[in-house]
Amino acid sequence: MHLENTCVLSQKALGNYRVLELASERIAPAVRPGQFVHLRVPRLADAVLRRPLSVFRAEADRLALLYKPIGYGTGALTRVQAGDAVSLLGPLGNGFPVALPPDRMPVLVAGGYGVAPLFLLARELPQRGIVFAGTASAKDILCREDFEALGWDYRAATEDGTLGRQGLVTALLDDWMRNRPSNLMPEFYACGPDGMLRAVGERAVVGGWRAWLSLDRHMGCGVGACLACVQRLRRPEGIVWGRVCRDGPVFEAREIVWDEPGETKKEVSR
Amino acid sequence: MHLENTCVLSQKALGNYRVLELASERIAPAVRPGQFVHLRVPRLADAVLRRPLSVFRAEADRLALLYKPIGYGTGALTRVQAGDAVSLLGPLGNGFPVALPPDRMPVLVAGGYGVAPLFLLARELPQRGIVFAGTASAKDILCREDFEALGWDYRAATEDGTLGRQGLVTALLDDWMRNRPSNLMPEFYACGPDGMLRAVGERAVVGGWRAWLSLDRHMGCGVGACLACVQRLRRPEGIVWGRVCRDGPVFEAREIVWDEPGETKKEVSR
Amino acid sequence: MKPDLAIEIAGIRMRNPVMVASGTFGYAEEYADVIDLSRLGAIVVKGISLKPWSGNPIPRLVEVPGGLVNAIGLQNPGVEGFIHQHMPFLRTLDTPVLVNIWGRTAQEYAETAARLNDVEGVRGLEINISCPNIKEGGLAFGTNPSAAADVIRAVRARTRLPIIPKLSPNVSDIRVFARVAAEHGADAISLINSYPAMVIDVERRRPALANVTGGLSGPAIHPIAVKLVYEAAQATRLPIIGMGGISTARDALEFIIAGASAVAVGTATFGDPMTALNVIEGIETYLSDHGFSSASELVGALEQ
Amino acid sequence: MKPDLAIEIAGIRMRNPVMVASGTFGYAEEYADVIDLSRLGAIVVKGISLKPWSGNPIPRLVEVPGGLVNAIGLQNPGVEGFIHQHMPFLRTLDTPVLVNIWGRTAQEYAETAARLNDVEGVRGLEINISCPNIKEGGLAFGTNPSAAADVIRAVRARTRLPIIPKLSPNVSDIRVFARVAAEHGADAISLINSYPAMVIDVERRRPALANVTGGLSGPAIHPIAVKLVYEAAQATRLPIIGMGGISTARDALEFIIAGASAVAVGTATFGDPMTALNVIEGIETYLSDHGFSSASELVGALEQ
Ligand SMILES: Cc1cc2nc3c(=O)[nH]c(=O)nc-3n(C[C@H](O)[C@H](O)[C@H](O)COP(=O)(O)OP(=O)(O)OC[C@H]3O[C@@H](n4cnc5c(N)ncnc54)[C@H](O)[C@@H]3O)c2cc1C
Ligand SMILES: Cc1cc2nc3c(=O)[nH]c(=O)nc-3n(C[C@H](O)[C@H](O)[C@H](O)COP(=O)(O)OP(=O)(O)OC[C@H]3O[C@@H](n4cnc5c(N)ncnc54)[C@H](O)[C@@H]3O)c2cc1C
Ligand SMILES: Cc1cc2nc3c(=O)[nH]c(=O)nc-3n(C[C@H](O)[C@H](O)[C@H](O)COP(=O)(O)O)c2cc1C
Ligand SMILES: Cc1cc2nc3c(=O)[nH]c(=O)nc-3n(C[C@H](O)[C@H](O)[C@H](O)COP(=O)(O)O)c2cc1C
Ligand code: FES
Ligand code: FES
Repeated sequence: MHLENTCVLSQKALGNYRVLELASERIAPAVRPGQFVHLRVPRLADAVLRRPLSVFRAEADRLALLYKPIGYGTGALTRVQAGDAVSLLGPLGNGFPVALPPDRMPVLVAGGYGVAPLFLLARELPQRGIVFAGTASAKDILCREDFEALGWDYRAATEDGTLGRQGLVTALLDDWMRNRPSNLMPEFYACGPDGMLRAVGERAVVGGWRAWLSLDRHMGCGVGACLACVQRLRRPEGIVWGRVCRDGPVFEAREIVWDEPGETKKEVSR
Repeated sequence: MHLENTCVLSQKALGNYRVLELASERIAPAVRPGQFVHLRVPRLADAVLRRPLSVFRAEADRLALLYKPIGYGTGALTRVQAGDAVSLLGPLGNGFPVALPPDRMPVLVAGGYGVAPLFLLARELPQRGIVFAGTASAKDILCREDFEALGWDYRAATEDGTLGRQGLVTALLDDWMRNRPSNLMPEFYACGPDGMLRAVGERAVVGGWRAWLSLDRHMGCGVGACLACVQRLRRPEGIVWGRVCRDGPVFEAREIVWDEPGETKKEVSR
Repeated sequence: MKPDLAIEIAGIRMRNPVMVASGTFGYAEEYADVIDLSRLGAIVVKGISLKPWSGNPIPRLVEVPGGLVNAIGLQNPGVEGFIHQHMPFLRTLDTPVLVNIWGRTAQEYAETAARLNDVEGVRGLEINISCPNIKEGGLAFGTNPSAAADVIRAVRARTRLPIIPKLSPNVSDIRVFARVAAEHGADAISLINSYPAMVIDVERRRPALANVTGGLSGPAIHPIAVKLVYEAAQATRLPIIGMGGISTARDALEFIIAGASAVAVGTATFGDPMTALNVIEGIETYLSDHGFSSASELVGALEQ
Repeated sequence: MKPDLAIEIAGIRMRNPVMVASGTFGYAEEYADVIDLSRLGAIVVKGISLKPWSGNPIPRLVEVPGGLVNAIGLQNPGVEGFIHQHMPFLRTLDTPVLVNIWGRTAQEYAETAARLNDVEGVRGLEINISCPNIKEGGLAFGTNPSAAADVIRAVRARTRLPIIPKLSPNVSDIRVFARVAAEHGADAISLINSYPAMVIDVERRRPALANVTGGLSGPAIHPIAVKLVYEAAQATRLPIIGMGGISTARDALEFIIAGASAVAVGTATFGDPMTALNVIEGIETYLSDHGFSSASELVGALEQ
């Protein structure tokens, strides 16, 4: 983990998203797929927190972030320009496991910005597979060509039907699962909203496969110190709090104890 | 008084100062010399107050401010660029009286940014006279050519001696006063630090002349509502609080009740 | 259909729930050039006392991140001066005018209230028992339940106008003071006043304010104020006027959802005089967008 | 000549007066990669209780202008868990470690304190009687002088370590609590904890935090904290650790000039992990620039 003053190389629109490229000598070369950086939005004097963003691309001396301007911080981030200094803390989190037995087929499921960490993963997994990307609308469907250029099969679903199948990405996934060759052993990697992750996880558990789910939780410190980003996990010693920023953001589906509707008291054994 | 969204036309350095030119259709044509605007520094989310700045130049559809970046707000103001929107409240305050009997000679005394309101005044006074400008150093001496082009005699004093006479501007003024033609009747107009204003005012009172002093006080609202910027004044009804933003910033020397060192309780009759 | 913004508090009908807070809007005439005063829900004027009061020496105000600390010290021309100098203008407005009053003794409060009783154009009294900036009275009443009760009772005895005690945030349990207000005849309560605070000029190693301490207002105190309004709303059925750090409609909506029937905009007016009007528009938009037919439906609409 | 930054508080010698605040620095190992821990004045670890405690549901934290509101709810592995999981690392540091403790009864505080008595590497106890985020205990002790006295006395009776009660800002008169601390055997006091606050998600009309209310920290509370430290310093000769909203050296200097012997950086570490180190440097520069030969000379150096 480093605290690095990076320099903005470029910022470009990509559909409804933006790609921010930063010169980074210390963080970039250390990044593994699924890890994130905690970014301080410059000149936002009244914002005390950094913003967590997954690493989308990483090279020896630069990295790129793919983000959607959805609020105060990401909105202000659109105004940074080439040459601006941006402080990053990273790489943070555990990231996705990249070792994969040769008989497994990687199945990536991305909701919204979830393509960012999965794209980095797609480059590093030992075998190619299939990507399911689900978003609100065609303008949110990202990186199709990039995945295809890497040899991945890319399928899209949009909620408004403007591109690919209309509906949720999990429906698309289910269709494909039903028709897949019976000897195909999927290994899931997913990043997106909780509902989607949970659905992917359930399918994996039912089928007896593994699903690596990257959670999105509001964060304070990003390094495990503040205990803001906790998630209940099933561990040998009982139900425990994991810190999404440090123990995650990636957990295997079986570990995650999802909240049940109406549940208020969260029991954990320590 | 208007609340106007103005548009930055240009921003340029001038010595240690900056000149900010703004397109203004409502405020600019209404400005009188010595009035000021209350400016909201854009994108300074944690600053709740505007900043008062004197109008330096005003035309039918534009005005210019001359300011020194000395702190948080003025520092951030240096980053605004042509095309940015800047909210102004103005014109504010009473301004200098411009009617002047023909037998009087206007004597302007400027400390620091004080040249800004005095330059606007210099254009509008019925007769020309002499300007004394005092600053820390040569780089702060502003607008000499502009005053001279208008027909004013311009004399400078710098504290470090890098330009004009070394020392305080009041010393320069005193020299001149000693040697002036005895029939010359000065009328003083001054803007600068309290010490300078007080010195000018004392000379005027002793000599039986008038001195119009523009005060600088920290402000909240700028319109007379918050009572932050008060100054004790001598009025027929007794000692009263005047509001520098609304009743001033210009007061005649005899009106002002200066604070005495060590004085803590400020008695006013209402 | 446009939602109905009108509300009634303490018998005072307002066209919308957005007021301007005492001390930040002078006597309204100061802002008349730039704001259409007839669009405001109500106007609360600067605190008035029985006799003229000269307030504190300068500096009286200092900016801090997300707010300002003021120690104006309640300068005002006294109730007579106020009536003669300012009521003629205020009376011309068709926006309800509330007079904020303070005193050094319960007696002074009561006499000031009595003097305003029959003054045409005065629609209600906000009783400032929470000013952090004067030693005589002010905060001392606001942090002691029995002193607060004395003031409220004394004022109640001498006025027919609606009375709205303005509570201090500087207490461990706001519910106690909300209940005291209700028991002693208040028609509504206002909260919060600015929070006791201090700024030091480190270069000179002196307090930044001549009065040494002052009151913090502005966005910085908003989450504190929302909490106090929420708690007060649990403790009393009196209508609540919520304030503290409102600069957007969302800030105001938080108060209303927490239980305030109306809100007041203070410090934000200095930065943007249009704040109160923008807040009104924002509330209207929110109500339409979320299917509320009136502002009062939203009062206390917090789900848990 | 370089000014001498070293100070001694409650018998604990620190190389400089800048600590990191409880709950914002975990157990220090979390920041070990990016900060040279040996440069800090002292480290205060996350609040520890007798038994493991699971804290509040999420969301536990929400950002507001100039700060954040947290309701972590004191999650911790209990004193045994702490000793086994975290002390081995903390013991390797040559920076003094203070353990922040809390309980639901005075008895629990005392037992936790007693357990830490002979734990190598623990240099002092900060007694949290001011957490706004748990119903059991916490704030209830911090806003009631006799409950505060009970806790302090109980802890004092069971430990040989220096004890530092951490006061709540949510009281009308902080001096009362400063005196209570002094009378019942405290070696120093810390202030302030975060301020009770609430944020409402207006879209969903629900509290933004699962716990409904939380504690406001960050720059927003700085002027409030300075005022309280100043007042406490007038009321007691106990050394004071000042905190609340420090993000620059100037913020820290205000506390010191107001009377704090040391300061702690909390929330600002999240935005910039280097804050504490920058504050140390800034204090050093200030001392040299202003002709002070030591940090302790500046304590309480306010002129009036
Ligand atoms: C591990 C991780 C990786 C992420 N990677 C990406 C990415 O690659 N691209 C991308 O577009 N987004 C990503 N996000 C989400 C991103 O962090 C939020 O969109 C961002 O924080 C929103 O900030 P804001 O100031 O614009 O929103 P606001 O709502 O104005 O922010 C208010 C506060 O809420 C927090 N917040 C709001 N939304 C989220 C959210 N969805 N997740 C976490 N915190 C939130 C903010 O950080 C801030 O503290 C990631 C989140 C996590 C936890
Ligand atoms: C009527 C009037 C006219 C002025 N005209 C000019 C001008 O033409 N050119 C120019 O350079 N300056 C002028 N000033 C001074 C200018 O307002 C301050 O330099 C400016 O407010 C500093 O803001 P800051 O945020 O950079 O300083 P900071 O010190 O960071 O500001 C903190 C607070 O203090 C206030 N403040 C700080 N210094 C002053 C000051 N000297 N006067 C008033 N408030 C201050 C700020 O407004 C702000 O509220 C004028 C002041 C007044 C009252
Ligand atoms: C400059 C100033 C003067 C104030 N004067 C008064 C006053 O006279 N009487 C009063 O009850 N409150 C007074 N207040 C408090 C405000 O009415 C309001 O309660 C407080 O500022 C919180 O709201 P805000 O954060 O929106 O400003 C004053 C506040 C400020 C900033
Ligand atoms: C996320 C978080 C967790 C905290 N946990 C504790 C705690 O366990 N015990 C405690 O005494 N104070 C705790 N605090 C309070 C801080 O130690 C500090 O008193 C407060 O945040 C004010 O300082 P700041 O504004 O610099 O953050 C916590 C604060 C935050 C923001
Ligand atoms: S964000 Fe602080 S522990 Fe995860
Ligand atoms: S600045 Fe508000 S009265 Fe002058």
